[in-house]
Amino acid sequence: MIPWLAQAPAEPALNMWNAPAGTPEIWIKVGIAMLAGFGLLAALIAAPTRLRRPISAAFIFVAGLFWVLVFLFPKPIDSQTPHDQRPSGFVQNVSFWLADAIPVVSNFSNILTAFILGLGVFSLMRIHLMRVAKKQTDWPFSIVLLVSMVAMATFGYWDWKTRLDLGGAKVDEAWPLAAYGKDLLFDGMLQVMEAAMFSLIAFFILSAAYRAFRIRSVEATILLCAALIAMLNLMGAVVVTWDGMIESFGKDNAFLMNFTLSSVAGFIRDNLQTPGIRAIDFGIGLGALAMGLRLWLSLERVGGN
Amino acid sequence: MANDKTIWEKLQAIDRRVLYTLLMVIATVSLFFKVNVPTKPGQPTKDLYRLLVDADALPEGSTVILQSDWTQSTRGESAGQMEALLRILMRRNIKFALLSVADPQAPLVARNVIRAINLERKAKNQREYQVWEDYVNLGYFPNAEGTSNAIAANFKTAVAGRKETPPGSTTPLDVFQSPVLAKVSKVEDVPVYINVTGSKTSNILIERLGGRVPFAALVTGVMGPETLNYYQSGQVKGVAIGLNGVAEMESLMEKGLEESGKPPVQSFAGETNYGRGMAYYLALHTCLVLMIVAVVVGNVAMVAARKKK
Amino acid sequence: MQSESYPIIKLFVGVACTVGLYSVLYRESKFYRFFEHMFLGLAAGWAMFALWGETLKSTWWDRMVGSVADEGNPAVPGYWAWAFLLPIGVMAYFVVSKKHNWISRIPIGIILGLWSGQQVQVWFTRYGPQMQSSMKPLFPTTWSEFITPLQPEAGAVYPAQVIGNLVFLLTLLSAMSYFLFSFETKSKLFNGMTTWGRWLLMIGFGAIFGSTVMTRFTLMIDRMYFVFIEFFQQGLIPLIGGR
Amino acid sequence: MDGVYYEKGWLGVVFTLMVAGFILLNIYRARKTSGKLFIRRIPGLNAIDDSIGRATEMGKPVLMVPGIGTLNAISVQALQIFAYVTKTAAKFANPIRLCCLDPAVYTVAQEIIRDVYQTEGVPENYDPDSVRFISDRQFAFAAGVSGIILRERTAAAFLMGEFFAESLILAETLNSIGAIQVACSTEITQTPFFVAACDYVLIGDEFYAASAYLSRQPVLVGSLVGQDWSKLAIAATILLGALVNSADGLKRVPDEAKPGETRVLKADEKMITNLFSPKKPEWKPAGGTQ
Repeated sequence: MIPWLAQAPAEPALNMWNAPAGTPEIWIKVGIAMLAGFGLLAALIAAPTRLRRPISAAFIFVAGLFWVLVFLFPKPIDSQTPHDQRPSGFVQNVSFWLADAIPVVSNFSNILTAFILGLGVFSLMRIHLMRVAKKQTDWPFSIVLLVSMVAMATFGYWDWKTRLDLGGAKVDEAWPLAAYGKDLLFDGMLQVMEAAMFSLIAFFILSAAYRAFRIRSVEATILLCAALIAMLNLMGAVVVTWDGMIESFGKDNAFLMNFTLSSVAGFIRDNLQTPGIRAIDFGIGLGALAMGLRLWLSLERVGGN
Repeated sequence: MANDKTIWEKLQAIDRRVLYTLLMVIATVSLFFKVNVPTKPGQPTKDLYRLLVDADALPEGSTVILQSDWTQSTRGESAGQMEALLRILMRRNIKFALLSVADPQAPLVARNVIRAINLERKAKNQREYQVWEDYVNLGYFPNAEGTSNAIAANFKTAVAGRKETPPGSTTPLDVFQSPVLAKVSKVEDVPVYINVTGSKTSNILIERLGGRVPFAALVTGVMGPETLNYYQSGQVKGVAIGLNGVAEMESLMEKGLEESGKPPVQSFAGETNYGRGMAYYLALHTCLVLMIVAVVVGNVAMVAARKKK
Repeated sequence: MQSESYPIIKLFVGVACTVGLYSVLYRESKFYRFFEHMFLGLAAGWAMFALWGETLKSTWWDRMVGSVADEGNPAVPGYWAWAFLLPIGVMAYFVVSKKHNWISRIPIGIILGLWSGQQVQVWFTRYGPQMQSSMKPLFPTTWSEFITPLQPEAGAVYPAQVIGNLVFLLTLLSAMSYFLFSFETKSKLFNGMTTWGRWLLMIGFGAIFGSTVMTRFTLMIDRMYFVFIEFFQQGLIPLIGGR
Repeated sequence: MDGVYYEKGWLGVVFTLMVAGFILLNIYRARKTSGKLFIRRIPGLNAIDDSIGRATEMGKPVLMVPGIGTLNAISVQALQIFAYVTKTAAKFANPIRLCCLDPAVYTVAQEIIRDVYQTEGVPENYDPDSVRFISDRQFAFAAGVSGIILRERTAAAFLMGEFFAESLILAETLNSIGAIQVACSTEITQTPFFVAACDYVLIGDEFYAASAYLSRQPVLVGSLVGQDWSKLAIAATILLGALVNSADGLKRVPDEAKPGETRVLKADEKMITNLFSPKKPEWKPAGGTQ
């Protein structure tokens, strides 16, 4: 079947779906495709109101259909079979085509999300530019935000460009200004701040535990005991001491061995925690599947009205 | 007595900031003591160690896929895991193809760890790991689900077009020309698929790989319970969980592994085995003690206060 | 070559950022606000870069226009059909329009559709094995010993294990029964089961809480290591001639 | 099919189709009975109105966070619940803050919230800045939202969706200013923290039940019933499988290795194993071509 999105770059045979890079041909084809796409957009703008729901429903359905087919359609055992050795016939072709298409289709969502990211950044800029313009509370901080945003974007691209032109290895030797800027802003600040924010949880977990783990209700008490055992089992020193004590009573006594901290924690984990998680997980999985079905078949409306 | 009633009530409501300060001080102070805290490796870690070091499970010189999905933000646990893992792989001359799906920075972070371990080997004048010869960096792939799907369906096309520059050369070549991936075209071709992750990419992989290749995971403590779930159902062959996992790995590397009914697994005694794991392990203990004490105090105070009423 | 003084400067800046964010533990202040906004700005700036540099360029543009041959690498033709993704992405921006905001539902719909379809595809891959592994044997195969011996016979199921398996199964079922929403029953057994289910869930939660504490503390310890060992002990003290 | 294809194991396909069937069938049933199917009370949800009411009294905004997942059913589900919350808030002209991490989610949120204000007949009260894109990086997002919480002193907060590590940062920050919190994470690893730090917590798929419970839309109610049927089916399958496995465990077959002796079944000889994880057949391309 037709590799219309380069499903199988294994054989770059030229056909109507592609064109050699750097030639006018590819640019023309891309240009036409873009025009067609925006033509479609224009058509949508003109579309009458009653067609709106069916149109968006159709898009959702087709998008979902791909994965459903991948699931239901017979799958080739070895999707890497060279094309000349592949069995012919409609069913086989379709199944191999699906298998080849997976790596391609997998990218759609995050390409689209990337296009949409502009919206988010735009709203961020709008809010803060307004603040500065209207001198609202904290407007100086909005300036800080905008400046660091511009700085990071600039150095990001600059460094990226230099690496493309000179090659990464050269840049790592020469360390031009771009490299300094990007390294300081990204590695030196952004990444460190993320780690710092992440580590704040340690403090919150302490205060939360101190507040919540009180033997007030049955539930709180159970929570408390389970957590204590789990925490003790995290401390190698404690485990070794406790288990050592047990073993001192009789190393080959199978019954006693059930009371080593690791076995107790293990028992809780395997026979109480695992099934508990699994039960929740079944529910969540079903919920997701059900919601997926409802969205795919447009049974559920996304949005208020 | 009026005033110890107030004490009990005070102890029931210690100010957050007091607890925070205590935690910070205790953690910092413990870092300055170098102690090898004893450990008792759990079965998941033992299985992981066996999977990585046992010659039958992972023959010398074979290639593994190493998916590194962590960055600065989980450095505390993941870095230790990565270091321990790389020490083992390099000592056993296991080639590895490095890739990441979680974060664009992950490959860079991973490369820094490789560099660090290489320096360590250089200092001991052992052979340094060469890019292209011993490992290739396939780089970052956006969209975890999609990539895992693609890799499971067809590894070769999933990572097609990724290039790496052989030493001495200046022109990047297709990674599949390298000694590392020469014999690999689908995931089934590698003896083990390893994932060092700070997020849930391991779950995604497990779902998509569907047991086509033995899967080993080194995950953060948070992901532990979920991953153990898959370990129970045999979808993961071995797991190291969090700092504990690191400390256990490190002591296994020091002492080797003896299990009843299974062949013993070698140790790497005499090498640098204790690393970041042990460096942090004492602090972890003291912090946990603080937490337990805080909880106990809170409860005792509550009960005592009730008694008074 | 990187300048000598750069690493310590970088460390210092990093420490400053860490302290800045930590200050929120005491209270929200202008100091924290400064670093918070800087943080958000840097993140947004990086997003603006990563948008092209790390996503679109490699996963979209290069595939669309292809690449010419250079030493060792064959030319890859471009596939023009990729071009359609741009207009579709642009449709999302119609959300700001009062009149045509419905058009934004098309890219949204495609993303949701793909996700939904995948649910169908992965559901059993994920839950099948979990079901399978929950089917633990409920009859002992041997009565030679009640408690599992330290060297158990291969493939044998001991009475003690069976008890464990029963606990497992009962936990699973009662926990699942807690999540039945559409059944109205006066049956004592069922309601008892759901209550038990909730308590058993709490055990699981407690255990998760406990094991999660490790990660959280470790990351904090790591930050302390960064500030006090990497910066002060290894960076600053040698610099000011201390030893 | 001529040895070219995976024996994917018919069970997976059949089971999935069965579950889908249950859900669709019950949606159909519910539509006929116009949603008059029973749903049990879900405690956390009754708190929604109270907490909004309190926020109104204090004249403080209501905070909503649809998790930090990408655009998928979970975030959409969260937004559906938030639509209900917003409806109530709009009645009292109470300010809201909806903070998003994923730009696509942000897009949907904008549309939904604007819709709500329109259907409530107060489009003029809709403030485009009330739905915000904070950052697409997890911890920058956490820092930003914490900032908003501490500065604007939100009185009520709804944390629902895919939450990861940031869950506790938000929950404790909210707790430190004494805001009422209704929380739920589909990430089981985060639920314990919500349980410890929040006032009301929805566990697991109570989250999916929520919008059915709130809106009583036939489609949602029906699908919820369908999910319950599927849960029962899963439970039954597990019980049955356990019994079959036990029976297989007792079986003994003649041992090939030691003639005259018997042995227990190997894993791949057990019925359940073959049903759930059938072996992948060998196939050489050359042989397979027709």
